[in-house]
Amino acid sequence: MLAYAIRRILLIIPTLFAIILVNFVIVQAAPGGPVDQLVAELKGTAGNSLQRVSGGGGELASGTGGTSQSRGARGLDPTFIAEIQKLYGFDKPAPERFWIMLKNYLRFDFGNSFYQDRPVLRLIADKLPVSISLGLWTTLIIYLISIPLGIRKAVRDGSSFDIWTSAVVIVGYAIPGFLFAVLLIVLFAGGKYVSWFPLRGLTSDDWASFSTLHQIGDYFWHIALPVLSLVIGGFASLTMLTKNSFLEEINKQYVVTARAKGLSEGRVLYGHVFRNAMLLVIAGFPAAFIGILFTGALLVEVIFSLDGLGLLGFQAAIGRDYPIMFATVYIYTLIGLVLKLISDLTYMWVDPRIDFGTRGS
Amino acid sequence: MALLAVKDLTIAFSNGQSRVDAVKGISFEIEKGETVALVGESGSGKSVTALSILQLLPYPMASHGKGSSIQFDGTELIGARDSVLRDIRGNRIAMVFQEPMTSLNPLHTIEKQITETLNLHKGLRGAAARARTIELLHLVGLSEAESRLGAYPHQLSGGQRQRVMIAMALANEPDILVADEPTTALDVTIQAQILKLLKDLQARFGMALLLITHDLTIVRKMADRVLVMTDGHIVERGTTATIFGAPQHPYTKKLLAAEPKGEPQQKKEQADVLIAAKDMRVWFPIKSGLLGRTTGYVKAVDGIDLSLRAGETLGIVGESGSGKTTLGLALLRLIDSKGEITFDGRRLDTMQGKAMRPLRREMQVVFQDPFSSLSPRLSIAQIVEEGLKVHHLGGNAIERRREIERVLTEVGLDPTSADRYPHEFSGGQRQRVALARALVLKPRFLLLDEPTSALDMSVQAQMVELLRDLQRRYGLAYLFISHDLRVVKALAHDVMVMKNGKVVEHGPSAAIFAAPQTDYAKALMAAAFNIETVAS
Amino acid sequence: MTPLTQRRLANFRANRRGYYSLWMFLVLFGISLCAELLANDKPLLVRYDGHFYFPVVTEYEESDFGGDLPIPADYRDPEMKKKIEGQGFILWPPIPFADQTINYNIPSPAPSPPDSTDWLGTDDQGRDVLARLIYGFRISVLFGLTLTIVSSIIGVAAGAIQGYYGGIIDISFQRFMEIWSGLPVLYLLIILSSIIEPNFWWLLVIMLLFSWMSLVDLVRAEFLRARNFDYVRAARALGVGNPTIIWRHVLPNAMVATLTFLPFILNGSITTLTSLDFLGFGLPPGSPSLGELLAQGKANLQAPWLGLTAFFVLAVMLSLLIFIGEAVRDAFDPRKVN
Amino acid sequence: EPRHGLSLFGDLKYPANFQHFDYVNPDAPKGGSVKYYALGTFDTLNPFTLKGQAAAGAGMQFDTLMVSAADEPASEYGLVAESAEVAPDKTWVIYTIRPEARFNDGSKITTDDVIWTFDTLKAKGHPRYRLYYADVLKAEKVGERGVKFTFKDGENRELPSIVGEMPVLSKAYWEKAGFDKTTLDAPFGSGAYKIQSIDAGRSITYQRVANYWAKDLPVNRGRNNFDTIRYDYYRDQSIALEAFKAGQYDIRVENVAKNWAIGYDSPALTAGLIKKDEIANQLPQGMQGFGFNTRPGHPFADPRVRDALTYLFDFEWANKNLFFGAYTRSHSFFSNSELAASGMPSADELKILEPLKGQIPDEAFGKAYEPPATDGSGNMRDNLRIALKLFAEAGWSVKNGKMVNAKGEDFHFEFLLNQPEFERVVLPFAQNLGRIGITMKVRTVDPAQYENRLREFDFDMAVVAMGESLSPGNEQRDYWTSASADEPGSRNATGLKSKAIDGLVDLIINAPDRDSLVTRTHALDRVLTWSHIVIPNWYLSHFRVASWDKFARPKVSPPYGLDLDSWWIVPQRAQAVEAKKPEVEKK
Ligand SMILES: Nc1ncnc2c1ncn2[C@@H]1O[C@H](COP(=O)(O)OP(=O)(O)OP(=O)(O)O)[C@@H](O)[C@H]1O
Ligand SMILES: Nc1ncnc2c1ncn2[C@@H]1O[C@H](COP(=O)(O)OP(=O)(O)OP(=O)(O)O)[C@@H](O)[C@H]1O
Ligand SMILES: [Mg+2]
Ligand SMILES: [Mg+2]
Repeated sequence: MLAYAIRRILLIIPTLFAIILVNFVIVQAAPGGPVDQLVAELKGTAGNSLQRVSGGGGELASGTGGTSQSRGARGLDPTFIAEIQKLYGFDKPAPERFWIMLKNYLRFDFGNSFYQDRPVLRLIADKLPVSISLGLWTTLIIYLISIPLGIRKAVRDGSSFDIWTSAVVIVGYAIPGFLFAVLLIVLFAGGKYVSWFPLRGLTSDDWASFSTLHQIGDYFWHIALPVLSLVIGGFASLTMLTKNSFLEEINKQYVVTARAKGLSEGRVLYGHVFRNAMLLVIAGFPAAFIGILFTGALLVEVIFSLDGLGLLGFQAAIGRDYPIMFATVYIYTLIGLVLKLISDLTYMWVDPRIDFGTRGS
Repeated sequence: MALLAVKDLTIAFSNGQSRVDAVKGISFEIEKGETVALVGESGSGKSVTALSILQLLPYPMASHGKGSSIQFDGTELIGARDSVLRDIRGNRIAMVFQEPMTSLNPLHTIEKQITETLNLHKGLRGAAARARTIELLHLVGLSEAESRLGAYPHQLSGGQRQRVMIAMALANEPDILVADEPTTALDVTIQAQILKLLKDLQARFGMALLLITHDLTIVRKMADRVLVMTDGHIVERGTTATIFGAPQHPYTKKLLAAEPKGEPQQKKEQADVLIAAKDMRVWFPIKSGLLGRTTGYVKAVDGIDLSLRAGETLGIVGESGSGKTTLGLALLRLIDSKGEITFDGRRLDTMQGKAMRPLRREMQVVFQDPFSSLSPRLSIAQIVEEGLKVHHLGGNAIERRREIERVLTEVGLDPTSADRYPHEFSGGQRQRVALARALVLKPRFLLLDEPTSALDMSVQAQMVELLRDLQRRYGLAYLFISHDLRVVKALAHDVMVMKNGKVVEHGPSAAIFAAPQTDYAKALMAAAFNIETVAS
Repeated sequence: MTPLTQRRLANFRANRRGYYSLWMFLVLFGISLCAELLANDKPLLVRYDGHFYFPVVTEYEESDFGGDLPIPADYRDPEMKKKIEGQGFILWPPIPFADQTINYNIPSPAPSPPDSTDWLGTDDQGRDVLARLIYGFRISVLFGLTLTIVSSIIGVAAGAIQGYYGGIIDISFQRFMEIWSGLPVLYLLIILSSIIEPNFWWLLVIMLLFSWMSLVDLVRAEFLRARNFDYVRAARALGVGNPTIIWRHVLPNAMVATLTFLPFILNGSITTLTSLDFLGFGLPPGSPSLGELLAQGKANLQAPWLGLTAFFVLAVMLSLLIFIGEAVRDAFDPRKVN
Repeated sequence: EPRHGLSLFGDLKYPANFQHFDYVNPDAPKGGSVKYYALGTFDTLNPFTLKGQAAAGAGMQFDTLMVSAADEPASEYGLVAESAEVAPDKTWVIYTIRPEARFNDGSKITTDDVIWTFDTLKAKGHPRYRLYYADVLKAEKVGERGVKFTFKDGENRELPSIVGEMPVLSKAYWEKAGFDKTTLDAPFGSGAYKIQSIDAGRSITYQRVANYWAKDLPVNRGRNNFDTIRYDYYRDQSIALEAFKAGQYDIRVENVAKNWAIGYDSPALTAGLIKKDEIANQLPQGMQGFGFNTRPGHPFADPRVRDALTYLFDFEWANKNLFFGAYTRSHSFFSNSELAASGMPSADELKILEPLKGQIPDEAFGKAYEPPATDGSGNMRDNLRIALKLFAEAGWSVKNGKMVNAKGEDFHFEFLLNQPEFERVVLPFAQNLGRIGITMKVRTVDPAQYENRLREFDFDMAVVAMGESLSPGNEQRDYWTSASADEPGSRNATGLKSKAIDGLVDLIINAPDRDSLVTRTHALDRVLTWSHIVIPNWYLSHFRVASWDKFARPKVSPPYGLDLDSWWIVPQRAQAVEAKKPEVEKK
């Protein structure tokens, strides 16, 4: 097992290299780059990248009206464009740029964003509170509700409890997250109905001046709606997975043995069936968490005006902010690879019969 | 008032399609301190009766008839509330399941499984619980108990698992112990030890014992009263002496008469060596720590040579955990091993997986734990048919079906139940399914790992007869692993005695049975002998 | 039919919810398959000047009905309508709009609320929501079903092979998948969309390239566990080949994740379809799909009938699929009690 | 000679001793606070560099040399500069700094600061400045308080005013703080407001400078009335709208017709707490339209085909059913301004056009262009008929439901979009085209790719927007000339190539005075519109401003801008709003 773990850790290196290389090549091969982006901005034709998700662009294309914009509308001569290219380091050939990047990455130096004059790591660190808040609470709530619910549904398979809970979680899942988020805002934070919850941000403006208790309260008050809108769709699959996994196990002989010991139903389920049934769920936990942390929350971040990693990554991708993109790919991949290793090792911990040796000859 | 009173108990199973009446109205009582033996045909409903006492049947599928009643100490158990049952289960009534292999939680260490009961009913925790666990394991004859506490069920031999099961049941010194074939996987020495332990407990605490077994020797030795079941009815009851002395019912008579008898037929000396092994070794690493470093080995098979000719039977006996199963599986290359294996002149140990496949037809196996060796989602017809399909035998589907039904009948199963899932059978029936699966291929070499442990005497005799017949007709070679020395005696030409992964004695069976050389073999024979003396 | 199959069927049927769900799903899908007869801007039948015409099947010129322009007849054109009805009659489908038909006579600016002509209102371009729903359901379900089935087959196979064989196959395939999933899909799409013009089949292929991975890890975990079971060893002792062991012995006992996630994958693929739109890689703009309806719902909060319709259809579909999935699970559960 | 203001054409509306602009209330009460919203986020308070996204309103902190008047087309009056002197040949301008000009830390604004600002902006500032000041060769001190900006040549009349818009930064401060990095430390400038507090990325609050040196200058009188100005950041437009209705901020300029029509419905609106104002302006709206790529390889070389397609865009229906009737159809490239041609050409215009006869469409000599109209019912048989006729003239006819030419090739093209919102406008158009057998595919792509394809002119049809200022000049070259047609990235997206137009553009650039500029622009407009290079879209001739009813604004609205700085708070009304808010909310 140790040997296996070491081998896997070593394999991370070539994997990571390959991913970075592939990303580097493909991303730069895509039409449109930061230079186009800047040119569009200078010409006044650039749209807001968020418009894509947030909508709300008008019927008037950007570029009409106003005086000052049209002044910049003079032709951009090629030397000027060359200058911008140099600004972004595109005057060097791609292999050289890749080589430099690689060297820096080994030292965990990810450079600065093209558009925001800050180290990428700092940017990422800045977004972590939001992402972790959303990810942590969402994951926690989903797991804490779905698993017991799934178990209960398995025990009472086919009962009316089973049916109506299925209906509820399915409806929750089918509600499009962003619609729900907007709905929550309109209902509970907009001007039309009630304004019980804040519209934006992770904390109040004067948060720093609150007492600790008040601060905690304020924090939860702020994340209540975002977390709710993330959570609502998350129950269904996990609940159903738990239910089905349990149904698979619940009739096995060892469960009868456990009952014969006089264990309460709860202890039979949680003490005995759980571990057997939960291989998938437990092993999937790290991946699920990282998914929610890094990708799942874009729309919710946008709608609740929260600055998280989802938004950062999306804007970087749309705006072709290569340093952020590559750095996030690098970091996420690294975390992902490590998590995958951990989850594989979890398999062995959950079920000692599992190994990764060759079989089938 | 009786401690346990079963009245008009009926049990039926329905699976939507069909309905099986497993128990058709039985009544019996057990008094404090009494041992009642429940004997009978395989599939007659013994196990389900036992299960129904603790209300452990798969309920909506299983059901009790109207007038059924099970009263324990005045409490009605059928339909009792969960809390009532919980108090009784594992505490006042404990149970040893028929198939210990599948009855343990595969993901819990044996320590955890035993301490759990202690903790639950006695509130024992930590060191106290651990000490008691070790004590229990010693009591049931698991010698290196301390070092095996952290083992998972799959790391134990069949007999070891069975003893864990017994230890678990005895942990709380119950008022009634329902023991369903508690010693099938145990060698005679250990068996004797366990039986003695049970007697002890009965004497000390007045524990009542409902003993379900096929082993009439044990019944004779242990039971105060005997109930004989067949086809869901209790057909005869009485004190042990009367039943054995003057059986009334034809079935009882048949049962008592049906001891496996006879001798293996003369072997043909000139036959070729079919399977041979040289210096076989199987060492299981013992891992410890979070990173799983190997700190030692369980030398399950440690340098064993053997050879077996066509038409011959080699019996392997030896203490539980001595490596018999491991040796057998290694021989068939179902687990990795070191050492040379030849089959029919061909080296198996160096052979690639694909090349092995055609050979599999010629070498078959009946696993010690039939239940877990049957795919849970296949019907037994499919299970038996599979080998035929894989090796393109048996013609078309209709012919194959005929063949399946023939084999099933041969092993004494009702062909109309061929479309049921394995879990819908009794232990003995499953064992015969496993045998049918092997036999249908007409192999040349057959590894039989405790193939008769769950069979009642009459069926057992029938099976022995069948095996002998096949050997005579087709020159089959058997590697026969069993604790039941009488069956070994009835079948084996040669006998190999194993202990701790090594062979301690090897020779013609007549010689070994008559005059064992080593102390270990002597003890083994003596134990078997001893029980017999008790009986007679 | 073997008795076992009969028993499974009976088990399936015994799960009433699942059984009826299957029927309902089939009926809905069947209806959407004949969308053209149900919702169309071409009449089913026209009688003009003593002759019968079948515009749903054949395209007629305006001149066939006395129109003056040399173009295909547009039966919704008031002038054409008048011409034809003067000398015959028009038999319209129950919903006289096709997916792309614009209802020019909406009472209020689009999206207009439900009324007697547009039963579910119109979308933000004045198109009948019900008509689009019928067509969109067809595209979405066809797309989703194909994608789900194919990607599940690939994913399950990949997971099964990795988990069952383990060792070097597992290790190398896993690394391959890590790299593959590390591909910048967004950019691949952008590159692709600058080379090819996306359509239904391209989209299917592209999505397939990545969607198959969702099940692999789960199936692999199940196989890693199940390959140790005794019955697998028993099958090997019978001489059963590895593929058969995988298929017959391990897979049926390692289907929990797959069976659970299939409905979700299907639903997911319906919505991802829209997220591709903005990259210029969705279905061509204007194509009806449930995802597009959802997007409209988001952009037009003031028109709840859009979002609600999409939500309702998705919820119903997901429920049906999950219930069907449960019934299938029951059918294959040997210990299932009805 | 030095003057108190600058105008492109010499005449200034306000005399040297003017007291205040006409569009302010000089007695507007000061005080109160106002909240605006901003979209996205910010990460720097330095708005002058490429790096980072500057906070909204960051420019308010920095006074410029001159301030433009919102009621004159192209005039600026001195702020930091006391006077400006433009060389007769327009090759330089000298700004004289006011002696009393101060930064907010009390230090004097010197010529040094101005020169340093210019050099720094050009060298290290946002590339935009390099573009603006490309033809400004140098800035140097002349005399005691003068700074002379020398231009490459006198060709660009606008350069003096462009330089006049330059902010003046404190050399001492920025040299210490470092100019070219992003910062969240509040810088100091010389403006009316300074930063009070920031909450990085979420909101920024400005505070009126109490002893602002220029508060009594005529250009500032009656303006800068709020004590504090705050911008709250939102990521999502629709949420921002909700926030407005919830009273989270005060004033909002709306750019979506649908929102304007129904998006503000709320108890507060019903109760009259929210006011919706449409404030008319005369800002030239340029031209937005579906641009034809007339280059070879695209099917739009023939102007008759382009004309025909124009008949198939049903603006009236779209305006009624998609835009709530909010927009006006564009019929000129200089809509909503005096620069737009109208009626029959005047004699002066004819004088310009006459020599070009034969090179320009004949219609240019007739009435000004009016795009084809419909009755808005969606029934457009008449237009179809005309379009078919035009197509027939161009050699296209409908066969088997397809528009084909003599060679049997069918007519199809792609519409390239980057704003998904436009699909609803474009798709009905595609339907109309479909009726006469033309296939128009719509492709929506991501912005970077869109920009890239537009730069390479790799599109058939796209939404083009040509912004125009009140004083068209050099930029017209980039818009219309043959040279720019082949230059990747130019704004001549449609690929216009005409000697005649090249000449007209030169005439405009060299216009000696305002009148001739207007005449020449009319002439160009006539030629452009009749060349059918776009299917004209629409424009909006007013600002849509929604506000909570706490504000008052001057009686006169400036025609060329929305000067929110001249609004003020009416305390009683503010109190009334606050008092009624909770009550309305309950409902
Ligand atoms: N779940 C079930 N569904 C249907 N039939 C069942 C089920 N479980 C047991 N049976 C049937 O009930 C009968 C009694 O089974 P039981 O296990 O009690 O037999 P047994 O007397 O213990 O036999 P053995 O000695 O072989 O263990 C058998 O015929 C068996 O096939
Ligand atoms: N996977 C394993 N890991 C570690 N130890 C194992 C493993 N499998 C078996 N053993 C050990 O190897 C020894 C031999 O086991 P085996 O099953 O061969 O015994 P056996 O002779 O068949 O016993 P029984 O009669 O009880 O079935 C036992 O001590 C057992 O605990
Ligand atoms: Mg039994
Ligand atoms: Mg064994």
